[in-house]
Amino acid sequence: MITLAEYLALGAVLFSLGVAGIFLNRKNVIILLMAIELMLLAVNMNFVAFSHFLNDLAGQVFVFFILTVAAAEAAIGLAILVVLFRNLQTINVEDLKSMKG
Amino acid sequence: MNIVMPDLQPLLAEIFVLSMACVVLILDLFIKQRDRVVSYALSLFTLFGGLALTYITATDQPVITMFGSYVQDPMSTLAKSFVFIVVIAVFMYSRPYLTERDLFKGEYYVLGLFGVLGMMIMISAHSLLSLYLGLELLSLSLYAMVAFNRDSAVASEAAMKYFVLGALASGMLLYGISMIYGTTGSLDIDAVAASINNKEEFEIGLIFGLSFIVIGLGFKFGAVPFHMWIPDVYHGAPTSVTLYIATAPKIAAFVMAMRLLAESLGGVQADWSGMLIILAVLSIALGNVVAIAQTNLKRMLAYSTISHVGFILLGIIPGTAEGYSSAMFYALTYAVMAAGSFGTIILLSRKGFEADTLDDLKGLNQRSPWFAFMMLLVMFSLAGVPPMVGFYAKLAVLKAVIDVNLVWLAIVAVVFSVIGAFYYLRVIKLMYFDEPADETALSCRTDMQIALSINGLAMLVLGLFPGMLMTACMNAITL
Amino acid sequence: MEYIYLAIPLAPLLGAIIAGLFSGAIGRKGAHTVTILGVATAFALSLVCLKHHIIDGAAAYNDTVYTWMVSDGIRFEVGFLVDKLTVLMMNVVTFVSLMVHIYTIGYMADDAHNWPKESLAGKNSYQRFFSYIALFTFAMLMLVMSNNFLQLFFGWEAVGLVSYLLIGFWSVRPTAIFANMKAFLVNRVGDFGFLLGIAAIVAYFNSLDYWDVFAAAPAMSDLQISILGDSSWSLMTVICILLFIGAMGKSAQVPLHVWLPDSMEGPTPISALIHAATMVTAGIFMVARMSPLFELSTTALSFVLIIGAITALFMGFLGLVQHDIKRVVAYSTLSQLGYMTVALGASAYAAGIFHLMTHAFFKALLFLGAGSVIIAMHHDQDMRNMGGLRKYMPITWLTSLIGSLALIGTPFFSGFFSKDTIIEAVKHSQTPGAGFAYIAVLLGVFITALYSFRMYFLVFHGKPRMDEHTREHLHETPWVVWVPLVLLAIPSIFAGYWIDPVVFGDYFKDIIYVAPANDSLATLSANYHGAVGFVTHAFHGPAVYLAAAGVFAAWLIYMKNPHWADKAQQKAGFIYRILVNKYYADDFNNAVFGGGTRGLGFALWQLGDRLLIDGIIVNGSARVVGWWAAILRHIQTGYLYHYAFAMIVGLLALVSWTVFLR
Amino acid sequence: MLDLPLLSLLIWVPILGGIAALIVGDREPWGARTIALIFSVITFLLSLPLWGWFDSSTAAMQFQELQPWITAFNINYHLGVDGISMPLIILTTFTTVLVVIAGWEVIKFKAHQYMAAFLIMEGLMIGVFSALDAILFYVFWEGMLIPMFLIIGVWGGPRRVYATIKFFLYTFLGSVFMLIALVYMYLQGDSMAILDYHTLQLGMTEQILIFLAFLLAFAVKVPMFPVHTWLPDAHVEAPTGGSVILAAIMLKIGGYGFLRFSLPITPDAAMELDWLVITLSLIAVVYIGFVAIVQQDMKKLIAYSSIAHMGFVTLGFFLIFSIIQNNGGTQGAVLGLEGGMVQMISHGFISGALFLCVGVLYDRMHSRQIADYGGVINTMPVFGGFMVLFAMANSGLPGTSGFIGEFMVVLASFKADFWYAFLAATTLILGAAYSLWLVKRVVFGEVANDNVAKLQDVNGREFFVLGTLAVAVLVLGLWPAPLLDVMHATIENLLAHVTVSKL
Amino acid sequence: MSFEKAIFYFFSIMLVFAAFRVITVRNPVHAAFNLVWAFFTSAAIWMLMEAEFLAITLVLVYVGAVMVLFLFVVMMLDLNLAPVKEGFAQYLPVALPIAGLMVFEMMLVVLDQHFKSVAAPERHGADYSNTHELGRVLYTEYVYAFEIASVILLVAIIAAIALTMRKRPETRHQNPAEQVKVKRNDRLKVIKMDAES
Repeated sequence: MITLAEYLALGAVLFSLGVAGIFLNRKNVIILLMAIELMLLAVNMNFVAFSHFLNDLAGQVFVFFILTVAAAEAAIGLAILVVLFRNLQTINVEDLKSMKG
Repeated sequence: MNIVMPDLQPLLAEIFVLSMACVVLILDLFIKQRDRVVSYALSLFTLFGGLALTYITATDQPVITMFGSYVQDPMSTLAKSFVFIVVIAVFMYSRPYLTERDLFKGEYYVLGLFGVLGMMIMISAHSLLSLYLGLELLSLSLYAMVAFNRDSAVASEAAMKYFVLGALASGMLLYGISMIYGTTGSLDIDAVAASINNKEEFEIGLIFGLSFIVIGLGFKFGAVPFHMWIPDVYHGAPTSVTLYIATAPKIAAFVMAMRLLAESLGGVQADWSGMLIILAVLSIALGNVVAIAQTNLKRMLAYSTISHVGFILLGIIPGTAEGYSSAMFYALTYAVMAAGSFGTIILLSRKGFEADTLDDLKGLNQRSPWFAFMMLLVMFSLAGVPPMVGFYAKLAVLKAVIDVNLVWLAIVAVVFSVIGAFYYLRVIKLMYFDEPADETALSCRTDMQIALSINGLAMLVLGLFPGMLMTACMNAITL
Repeated sequence: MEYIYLAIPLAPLLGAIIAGLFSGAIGRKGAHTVTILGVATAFALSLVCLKHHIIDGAAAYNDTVYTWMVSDGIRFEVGFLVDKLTVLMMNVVTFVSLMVHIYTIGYMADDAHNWPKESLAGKNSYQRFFSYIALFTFAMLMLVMSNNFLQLFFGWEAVGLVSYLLIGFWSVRPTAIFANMKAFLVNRVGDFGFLLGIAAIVAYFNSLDYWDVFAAAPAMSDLQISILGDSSWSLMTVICILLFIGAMGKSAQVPLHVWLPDSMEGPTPISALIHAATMVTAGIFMVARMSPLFELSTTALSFVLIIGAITALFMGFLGLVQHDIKRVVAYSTLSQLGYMTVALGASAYAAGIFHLMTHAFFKALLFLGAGSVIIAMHHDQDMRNMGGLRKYMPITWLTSLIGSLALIGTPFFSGFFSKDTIIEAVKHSQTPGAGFAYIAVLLGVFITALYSFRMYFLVFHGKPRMDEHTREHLHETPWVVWVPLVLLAIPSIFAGYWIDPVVFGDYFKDIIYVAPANDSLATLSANYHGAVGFVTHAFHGPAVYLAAAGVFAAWLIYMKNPHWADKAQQKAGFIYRILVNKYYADDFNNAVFGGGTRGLGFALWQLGDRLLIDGIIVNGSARVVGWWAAILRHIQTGYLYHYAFAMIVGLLALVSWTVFLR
Repeated sequence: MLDLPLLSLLIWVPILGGIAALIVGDREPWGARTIALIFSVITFLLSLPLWGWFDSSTAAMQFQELQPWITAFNINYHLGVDGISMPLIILTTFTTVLVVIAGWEVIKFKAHQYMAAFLIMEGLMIGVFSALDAILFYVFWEGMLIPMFLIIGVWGGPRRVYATIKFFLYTFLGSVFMLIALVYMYLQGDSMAILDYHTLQLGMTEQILIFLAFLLAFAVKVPMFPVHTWLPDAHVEAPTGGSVILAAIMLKIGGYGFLRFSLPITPDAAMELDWLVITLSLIAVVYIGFVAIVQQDMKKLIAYSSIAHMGFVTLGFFLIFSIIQNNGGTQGAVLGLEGGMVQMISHGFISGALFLCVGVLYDRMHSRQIADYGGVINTMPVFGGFMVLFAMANSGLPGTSGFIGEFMVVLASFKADFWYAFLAATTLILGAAYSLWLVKRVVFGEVANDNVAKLQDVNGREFFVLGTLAVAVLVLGLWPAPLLDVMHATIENLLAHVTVSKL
Repeated sequence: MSFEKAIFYFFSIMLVFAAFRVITVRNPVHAAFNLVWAFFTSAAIWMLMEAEFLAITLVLVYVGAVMVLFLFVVMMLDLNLAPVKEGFAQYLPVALPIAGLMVFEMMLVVLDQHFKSVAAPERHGADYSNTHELGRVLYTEYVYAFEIASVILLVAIIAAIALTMRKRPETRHQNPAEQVKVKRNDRLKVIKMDAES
């Protein structure tokens, strides 16, 4: 029998990977967006697991909405990305440093 | 099972704003640039209407509807009405700025209105789900608004940073929520609170989730070390958008904190107050110190925001009703102050001239004594010098903190606020003691002038008669 | 009677105010009229009081004019205590002052040429001068008539103020304005002690009124107070010495004498007023007034005695080497003050006061005489340019001679009685230090005679040494100048015969208290048989012969063969230099106190305020904050992943906090 | 007495006047000035009944006004005066009139703002003296900084920015600690009324901490020794009027604070730490006296002498305890307290007058350097007379007001300890030294240079201002009784209160 | 080890591996594909938890829409696809401990006894339809959230358009209305000038 802990552990690993992806990635903004998707996936994993073990649908509903929001978020993120590319001709994370201090 | 139609009356304001936003959106497609002012007028009308409806539907007893995911209580009423007021000011200030830069488009107002809607939803969220959705609605609108000036490199860079960090933060918040859900078995705020109060000892997962939630809040507030986005976004975004971000969302963030920490997780106050103390001290210290080194006015105000956030957190830390009300007072008045300060920047700026460096303020007293005076009031209010309202905000917060025997915290706070006073004084010094760098007469519309004057005088008037607002905040906290 | 008492000080004050504030309106004539009227009134009324108290023998009057303030149960009042002592002082003061006033008309007649033409300050200088001296009289009267310490201190300081104004009267002269500041500051040093003395009295008697204090004093006589750690002092000694320090300032006792010679920078009438009547006598009077206190502390008395003796002798020497005619007289004043102080120290208060009186007359006479000479010499004061003035200005010559004779204590002259009494008193005194004092005063007699007649011969005899121009214009001074001389000459001769009641009579009964133990005058009065007897008795003592010797020596050196003087200079070059440099007292003060103060102040300012507090603490902290700001802002690198990293670190911090620390 | 809110009028009339002056603007040069003059005179006249109707037989607060203000914290708009504050209020109104006249045509740049600043300032200062609610007090106390900040900064000298920011931050830092102390006590006693604080029971540690907080706030204002360095800078850079207000009144607020807060609220801590205050005061008297002597800038010199004189105030206030220790009785304590009070009033007159004198010279020669002057009396005899008079008063000459305070305090300090008196009395010498040396170098002597030769004597306006102050100095010096009668009851009540331990 | 557990671990390992690839591969396209893979695997895992509907949605919405969008953007902004991960190594020393510590702490929490001990609910019957259940609550209890979600999507649309849609100035098009409105004076102008002399 798979325990809740195992699902949560899986989610935790995913989450950590997503987080690591964000500050490890020095090159490509798109990969940042993907890392974010990973984090959300991890969260969803948690929710699904909880809702399964609590036998309560609310968790799954929440996941449903998270998916929706994530989609919207991705859309906007990509839009910003496009604007950014138009202005800077690059999406290198290292080049986003005109403001500091 | 049979479904009863939920009572929609409390939601009137939200429904109104939503529908009007759509109206503006559609109408805006069909009007020419020169009568774009129509959508401006409509959005203002929306806000006034929303304000009116909020008051019409106000009740002094909490009303929970929409199957427990929406609540209307004094706090929501007060917070919403301030959001409306502040955003009205914001829209008024933004207009000349946008027109001068050919940004005077409907999208700004539509997104602004959706942002307002998002804040309203956050404010009267009664379940973690609606809270999250409201937050996202707000954030998405803000991301878009920051990048709104498409031809500005800094703006898009700021937007990207804001977006990535924001997403990261909301991811963490979600993780926290999931933990809360897992340990309490519910998303409804009351249920969460109840189940926490029933626990005799809290499993680690709960506190674990709590820390993630604190991070989510810290980001929304902009508390150190989750403040990194603030300077860059304030700096990069068009001033009108900075104005928007810097003001109303702080109120929403405060209420969100109330809903999450005070109402749902009040049971584990001991834990989150410990975390908040760290954030608060760091914010006050770093914000005030680093602001001194700034030459860009917007960045300076950004850091000052961080320090003020620290003060708002101070009010939340004690976990007492006085504390909450003081923090609320602080958040509300701070929103007004910030509106005034950024409004002045817009006032000074003109086409091709952002007026966002400190030196652009030089000799303002000779160019326009009246607005120099308004800025003076705002600055002293931010510095917390009586008789401006900023002082009473600090006073209330300090009182709450000392009340729970955190005198050392109060001392740290005031010492750093003295350090902080320096850079506010420097602004006044530039306005009053220096010779003007450029003599160009200030060109700005009457509506903005009136709004800004009211805004500035509010510092003084609220300062002379803070009693009403304080009482309102007292009553708003129903714990 | 109250009104008379009140009128006496107010009359000169009124004159002063009118002459001072409305100088422009009333003009020179008006100015000297009102002031002289004022002083004359004061003098006349003083005479009335004299009659009232001495002839009619009225009881001492002690009453309050008005209450200055009340605090903590202590009444701070302005009031008069008029008894025989006061009356005596009042008359001396007003009389001399009146003389000086009249004399001034002549002396200041052409004051204008002492001022630069364009100077507006010189415009009404004449009126202002009269206003000042009248004010001086007022201040002194307030001092002597006071019945409490507050008013005493008031008069005390007021006298100092006016002397400040008068010494610096010619404010365009650097020397003058240096001298007046010096005078004021040195006096302040004295007042410093005086104020502490008063404070001590208030602290232990809780009253400022003379009589209350005197009444309570004996009870306190053996009260010990500890000042420095455990060393305990007799309260009375402390009080008396502190008070006497004040007296040293005003009465120019060593080492606070330095201001007096410089005060010659003022116009001559001032010198007369300061030296004879008003300022310097204040100290003597005060000590006499406080006799009930001083008698309770032998320590204090011998302190007084020794200081007085030193002053009497060593200031006399300085008179020998001066060439400025006024300075010679000035130093003679110093040494005479020394005599008075010695008398006080020997508990011969009466003698002290008596000498004060006689001295007032002949010293005023000498000064005015000198002034008259100076007028004649067109304000040249150097005796080396004088000589043989006898035939040009007979009245001045005669009066000056009288003055000198009185000063050196020629029998039958006023000075003789007073001074000889002092010498005798010291001889019989048991107070520690009396022996030294006796030697000092005896030598003093010789020295006095020597320098007095040195001056006399140099000025009035020998061949004229002034230039042609001056010689032609030499003539007797106008009547306003010589009349006062004559009027002063009279008492200089005859005042001495008043010794009978004043010193040996019961004139000062219940006014001056002398402890039987050290009542030296009593022993004197035992074998006192009238003035003449006193004189004859004197010839058994050395004093008279010393005086004669002094005169003879002066004649020998400065008349017979003047080159001796120069030879003496070369012979005793070292001593001469010391004397010429006034024992280097001034240089010492300038170097140590003047320079020290400025140095210390500068050091404290630069190191304490500028460097330590402002530089390091205040601006330093500001700099530190700025520095931190400059550092911390670099946290905001601008790199997205650093921002994210910061958030993660924050997250980890909170999580670890929950996981481990909780 | 007829029943009208005198204190409120005193506070708000000038503030309204200031607003009026702002509205009039500087289109008409005389407009704002006239308004300022009218309002300040009205305020002065309004303040006279305060003295007239004052019942000096009681220590109770008089002319009280009580309105709920911030009900949430039960903070009230509570005004009232007693024998301590009333004279200070009259001093304020009096001085402001003179300042307005003194600045009449001297101020060219934005005269209306200048006048407005001073009127508002006046209102706030009166508020400080009459506030009986801690927060109200604090509001006025801090609010004062704003106009003063602007006065120094806008109309000040070359280093005005440094000076004014230094002034502001110094005072601000001092007062925030006081704020914390106030809030703390509010939470103990659940009342913001100062009079309730007086009766609030506090433990020793609490008292010590509160006392230190207050000490910091008031010591900066007074200013006392280590925290005094803002004063010389502020004075030197401030315009004449600013210096006058600063010296004549603002410094007094610190002293007032000691009487109103430190002593009655934390008597035991005061007893515990009086050595500290006394030491600092004596340092102020001696150390600062020496520093003053060597100043080359007239205003700096006067500023330092102000610090030294205020040293007497604090000394007088804190002698109580050592007097009680050494003599058992309180005999002499009142002397010290009242001496301090009188010293404050008289210093208000004298320092104000001296700064006005410097102003008169500065307006003509635009230099404050002593070296640039000399022999002024030859061209300005009347002015010279005034200057000498005030210098003498500054050096504590009997017959002038400067004498009384020092005299009383020295008398009292002898009761406490010989050496206190000894050190305090050195002011007799030091004070004379710096005052007279100043006079010698500036007023007396030969005409130093052509600029001095060109000087014009005081005009009617300046004569009026200086003359009025001269009269005040002399009258107070010759008959201080009325002033003391007013404060007796209050001071004695205060003493009685302080001598009772709260532990 | 039960069959179920085996499936779970199989997919988990694949999922973790895919996720790891997502953040480590140099080429964004590869990253995207790895992400798709990760979604598929997690969908499978959700199946184990009877969240069929969500599993489907994940595949449809994400793989079908979002990832396509990603790829689209990647292609649109023709990025130079050879960014060698220089520097990646030198950040690892910092990053790995952080990540490791994070994983460790999270494990510490989630492997807490409390979570282990939660009893797994028994399976629903065959007639149970997750979709049906979700649908029912979605339009009743969660209608409010549903509305908000719709608004969010609307905002996303607006934002995307507002940010990316731009009129190209170089595209020329004629406007008949203008052409009709034209007056003579717009075309030619008669100037008076005096004759040469």
